[in-house]
Amino acid sequence: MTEQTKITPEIVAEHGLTPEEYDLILESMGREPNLTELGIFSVMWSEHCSYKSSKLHLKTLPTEADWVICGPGENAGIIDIGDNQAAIFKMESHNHPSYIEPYQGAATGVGGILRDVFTMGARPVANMNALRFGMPDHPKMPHLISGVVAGIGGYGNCVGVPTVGGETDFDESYNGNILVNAMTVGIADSNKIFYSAAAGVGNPVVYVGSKTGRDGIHGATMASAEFTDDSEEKRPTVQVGDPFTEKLLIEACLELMASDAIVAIQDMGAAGLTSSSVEMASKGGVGFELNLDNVPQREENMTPYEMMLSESQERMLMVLKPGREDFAKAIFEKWDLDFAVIGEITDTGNLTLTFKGEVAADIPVAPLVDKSPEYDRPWNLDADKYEPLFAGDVDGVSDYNQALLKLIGGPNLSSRRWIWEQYDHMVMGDTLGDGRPGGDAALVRVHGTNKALAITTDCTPRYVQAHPIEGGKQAVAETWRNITATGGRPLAITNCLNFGNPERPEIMGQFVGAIQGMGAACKFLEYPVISGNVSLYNETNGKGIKPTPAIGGVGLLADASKRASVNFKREGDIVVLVGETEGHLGASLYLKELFGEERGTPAKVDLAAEKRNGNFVRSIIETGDIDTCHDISGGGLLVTLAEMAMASNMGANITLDGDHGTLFGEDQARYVMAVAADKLDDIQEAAQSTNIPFKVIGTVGGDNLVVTDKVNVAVSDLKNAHESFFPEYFSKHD
Amino acid sequence: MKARVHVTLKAGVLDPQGKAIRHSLGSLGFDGVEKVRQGKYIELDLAETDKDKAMAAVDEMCRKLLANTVIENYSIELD
Amino acid sequence: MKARVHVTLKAGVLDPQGKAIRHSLGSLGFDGVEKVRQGKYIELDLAETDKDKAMAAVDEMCRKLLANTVIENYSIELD
Amino acid sequence: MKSAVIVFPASNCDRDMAVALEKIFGEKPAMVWHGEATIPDVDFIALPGGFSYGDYLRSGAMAARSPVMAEVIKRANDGVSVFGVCNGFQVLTESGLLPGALMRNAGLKFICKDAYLKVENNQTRFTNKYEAGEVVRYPVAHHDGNYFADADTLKALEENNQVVYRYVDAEGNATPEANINGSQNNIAGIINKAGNVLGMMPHPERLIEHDLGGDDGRALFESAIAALANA
Ligand SMILES: Nc1ncnc2c1ncn2[C@@H]1O[C@H](COP(=O)(O)OP(=O)(O)O)[C@@H](O)[C@H]1O
Ligand SMILES: [Mg+2]
Repeated sequence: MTEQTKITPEIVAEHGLTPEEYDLILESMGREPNLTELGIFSVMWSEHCSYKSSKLHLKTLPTEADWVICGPGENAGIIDIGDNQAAIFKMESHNHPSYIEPYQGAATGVGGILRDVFTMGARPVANMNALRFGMPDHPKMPHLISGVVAGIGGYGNCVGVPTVGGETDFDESYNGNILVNAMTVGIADSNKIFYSAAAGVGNPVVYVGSKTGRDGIHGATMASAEFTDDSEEKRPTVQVGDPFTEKLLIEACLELMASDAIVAIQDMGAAGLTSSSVEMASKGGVGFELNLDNVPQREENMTPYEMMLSESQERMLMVLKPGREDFAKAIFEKWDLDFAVIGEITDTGNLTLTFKGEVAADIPVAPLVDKSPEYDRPWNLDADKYEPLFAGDVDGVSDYNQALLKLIGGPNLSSRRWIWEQYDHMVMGDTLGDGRPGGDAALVRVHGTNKALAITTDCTPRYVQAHPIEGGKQAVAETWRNITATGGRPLAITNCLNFGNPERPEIMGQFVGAIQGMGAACKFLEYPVISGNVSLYNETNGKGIKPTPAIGGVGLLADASKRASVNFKREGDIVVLVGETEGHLGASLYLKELFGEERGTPAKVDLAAEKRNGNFVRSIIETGDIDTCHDISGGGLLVTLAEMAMASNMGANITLDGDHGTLFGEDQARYVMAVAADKLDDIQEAAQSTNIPFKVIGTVGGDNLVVTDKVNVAVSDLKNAHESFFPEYFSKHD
Repeated sequence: MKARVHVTLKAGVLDPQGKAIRHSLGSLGFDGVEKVRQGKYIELDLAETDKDKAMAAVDEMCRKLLANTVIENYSIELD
Repeated sequence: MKARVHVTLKAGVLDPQGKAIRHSLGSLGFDGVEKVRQGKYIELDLAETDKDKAMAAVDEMCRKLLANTVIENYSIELD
Repeated sequence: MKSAVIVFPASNCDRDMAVALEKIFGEKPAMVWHGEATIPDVDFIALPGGFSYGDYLRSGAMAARSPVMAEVIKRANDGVSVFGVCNGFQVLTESGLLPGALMRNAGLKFICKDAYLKVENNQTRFTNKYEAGEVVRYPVAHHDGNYFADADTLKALEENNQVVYRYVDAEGNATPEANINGSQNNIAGIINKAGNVLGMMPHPERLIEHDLGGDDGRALFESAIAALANA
């Protein structure tokens, strides 16, 4: 196949374009595209870059608040955190690459999301990872789990950004399609933020970072192309991450950003040089002329098609102010990185590529972005579905001790220590001691201040599956609650929407419902969406994954000395339950892990209660009157108490009426706090005066967790069960 | 019987280590090093004495563990 | 000219990777693997065309960077 | 106290080290880029943790051949305190300032957690503020911390009291279980014969304030101040 190849319907199809989409291309071009041009259209109009199935619905999400500096549309979203400082963050998926090559797939996922954040001028300060694996006994899982975790650590540890938290689920629906979602949070000065809109006709376009190879070039296309010679050489390859180069790139970019030399900058993510140049040109309403001979190349005889579609990692594209090339070049050379002026801004409105003295492509930029197809795909959603389950609808267990041990020792609630001990979660010296992995939200101090960011990722796919709207709401609410439980004020979220095939109405229905729920929660909680990512077609053999809209939430503690963590601090503290307990067992973990059942709908999220209860809890933490708090989520109240006991090696004596619904129900908007005895009256009064459900349930102390006559387990036994899942699993499978 | 296995990156796969070594050799003053690729070299002592059986076994070891065939090639010598 | 360098651990130096590979091969059901040692294999493309000069240069590269002679041996082949 | 932190490409605990030095020494350290041929006149040179050159080839190997290292070696020979943590320790062994080598962790995995250490020698300029045999808790965060030296070297290290820190359990016993990375003799940190070059895998600079989880690491830097005052 050569650049002169005649475009046939087969080639169009191989590029994942429909005949109708190809007609649109003909119309935009006013002529037949050549192969390079077709390749450029195909990646720009891919689901990944164009959001053609999701755009319509994403638009409905609330994206604004007084503290939002930049919402969706840039490389990452930005919020104001006071004192002329901004937090910049985003989450992104790397699901398919991680299934093919778990180490490199996960590693390059981390690298990609880091670039989205530092390209805006932020120093990355924290990484998070949201992982979903198949059933532990699936033969591929040991390899996938250990590879993904090693890859995330391998990249994050080397670049020196702490990986401070995340989530890990196991469910059959991910057997053939694991999910690897990575999030980065960075901090910048509010007046030193960099955007991607190119400007200034004649300004130089500069390529920095690693050289371009044939990495990750659109597999389907390449595999079916007819190669004349050295086809072995040209085969598309898995992208390999180079965190060493990334670290240099971070430092070099931040050094250059301290000057005024940059007009615009954008990382080369998916579809590398194509999407970065097209997006920069489109945002600025200008044209780009690139001379591909000047692109630093790692391999010989690369074609324009390959250069434009390559997904080589650790590269950035910048527009500089005229005359600042030498200044910038000196910085990149100091850091041993490639630096090349590869073109300039034009007023043509076209992306014009020259190669070996000829025009290799000449495409009007606007249609690449604006004319990309947008679909209103049919969807099915039963919004009224409501099948709650309570204690009487579920068989009881005879032994609550065993039930608790099974839950906290099972794959979904066991300690993730085996994972996070492979991540440097302390480098940069601002991970607050009690905010190290294991708490509700990670707490990362804003360097040199007394403020801290609270960061969490959450989603309960069981709920989204059972009721997409409530599930979408719940995912947002849970991040909000997790931040609140540390004393943080939740500010904004990013998301990574992982779903199956959107061409199937029931999957599209899940998507639409989840967005509705998310939107409602974000709006009510004044907790806007400022960035995100969509990953569709997560399917194997026609079976989709559980809908997984992973939410990454960020909040702020104005004074980090007033914070709470999950461990009990003192014997004798009074244990208090905040929030209403009805005993919802629908779609609960209890039902799944103890009975192997997934039925019913989850507890509805009462956003008003969520807000009321959370604001109350936070207000108490902010006074410094309590330092122990944990929200209630998967596994219910008993699991929450057990987690608090295990974190502190202290037991508690709890008195509770009620049944397994009370102990294991997953009602929302609830927290457990431990309150010093002499503070109890004041706090209780505050709760009563604002109508917050507030109940004293026991006292901290002893070596056992005791709940009336139902539960009595030694904390050490709890810990053994909790800590042994991963080590035992890998001692069997390494 | 002894098996020697070489595991190398497939052509076209980025080799960050090789790249860094080349750079470092350059700063140490070694000119004219045009390319560096780093791979693994693994020696196995086998109880097996039959050459064909040993070859088959090591080949399987390579595919299952020693090499990551998504990005690496391997070759086996016996003696 | 191409140089192939093997860097292997000296006898007596413990080899955590080799040991772990041997263990993993065992759990994968490969019996009779008595010992595993892992080393590095480095390929260098050199501008030099004179064999002796190339050998001298690569030897120096090994001593200065490619091998840690406290724990490693190296060998060089040219072609 | 005047100090310097050497910065290699992809050092990543350089800032952490600088923050700790400034907090405890009361003066900002000079940050010295690996390409420099000179180091300002200081009493304490720190080689920070990180992944210099991505840990490619061997951890610390390429950094040890950086131009600045010739000067570090010279200063070390002049008796200046040189302190290498984690990757800095690897650079010290690769450059020959300390004996032995740091190999891949026995478990092959990167490990980040708090480790208990016993201060085996509190008669050094880096540990005089600790009690003899004191058990302290410092974080570790490394992939290649498995200390190896040949039998003669090990024997000499032990006989000369050059083993400064050992991995132990909470009670201070150097058990195999406490030996998190498989190091010979549970070695976590060693000093040179002259007593002015200390290398260790654990990170005292990460534990110098209560908010970060403890302050066991402070006394190391305070020891250096005391030693200088008494010199
Ligand atoms: N689910 C979503 N919610 C909100 N914004 C989204 C969502 N998905 C994508 N976006 C926004 O769309 C833009 C493009 O996203 P993406 O293609 O993932 O970025 P990149 O090109 O940097 O990889 C980003 O600004 C992103 O924040
Ligand atoms: Mg981007």
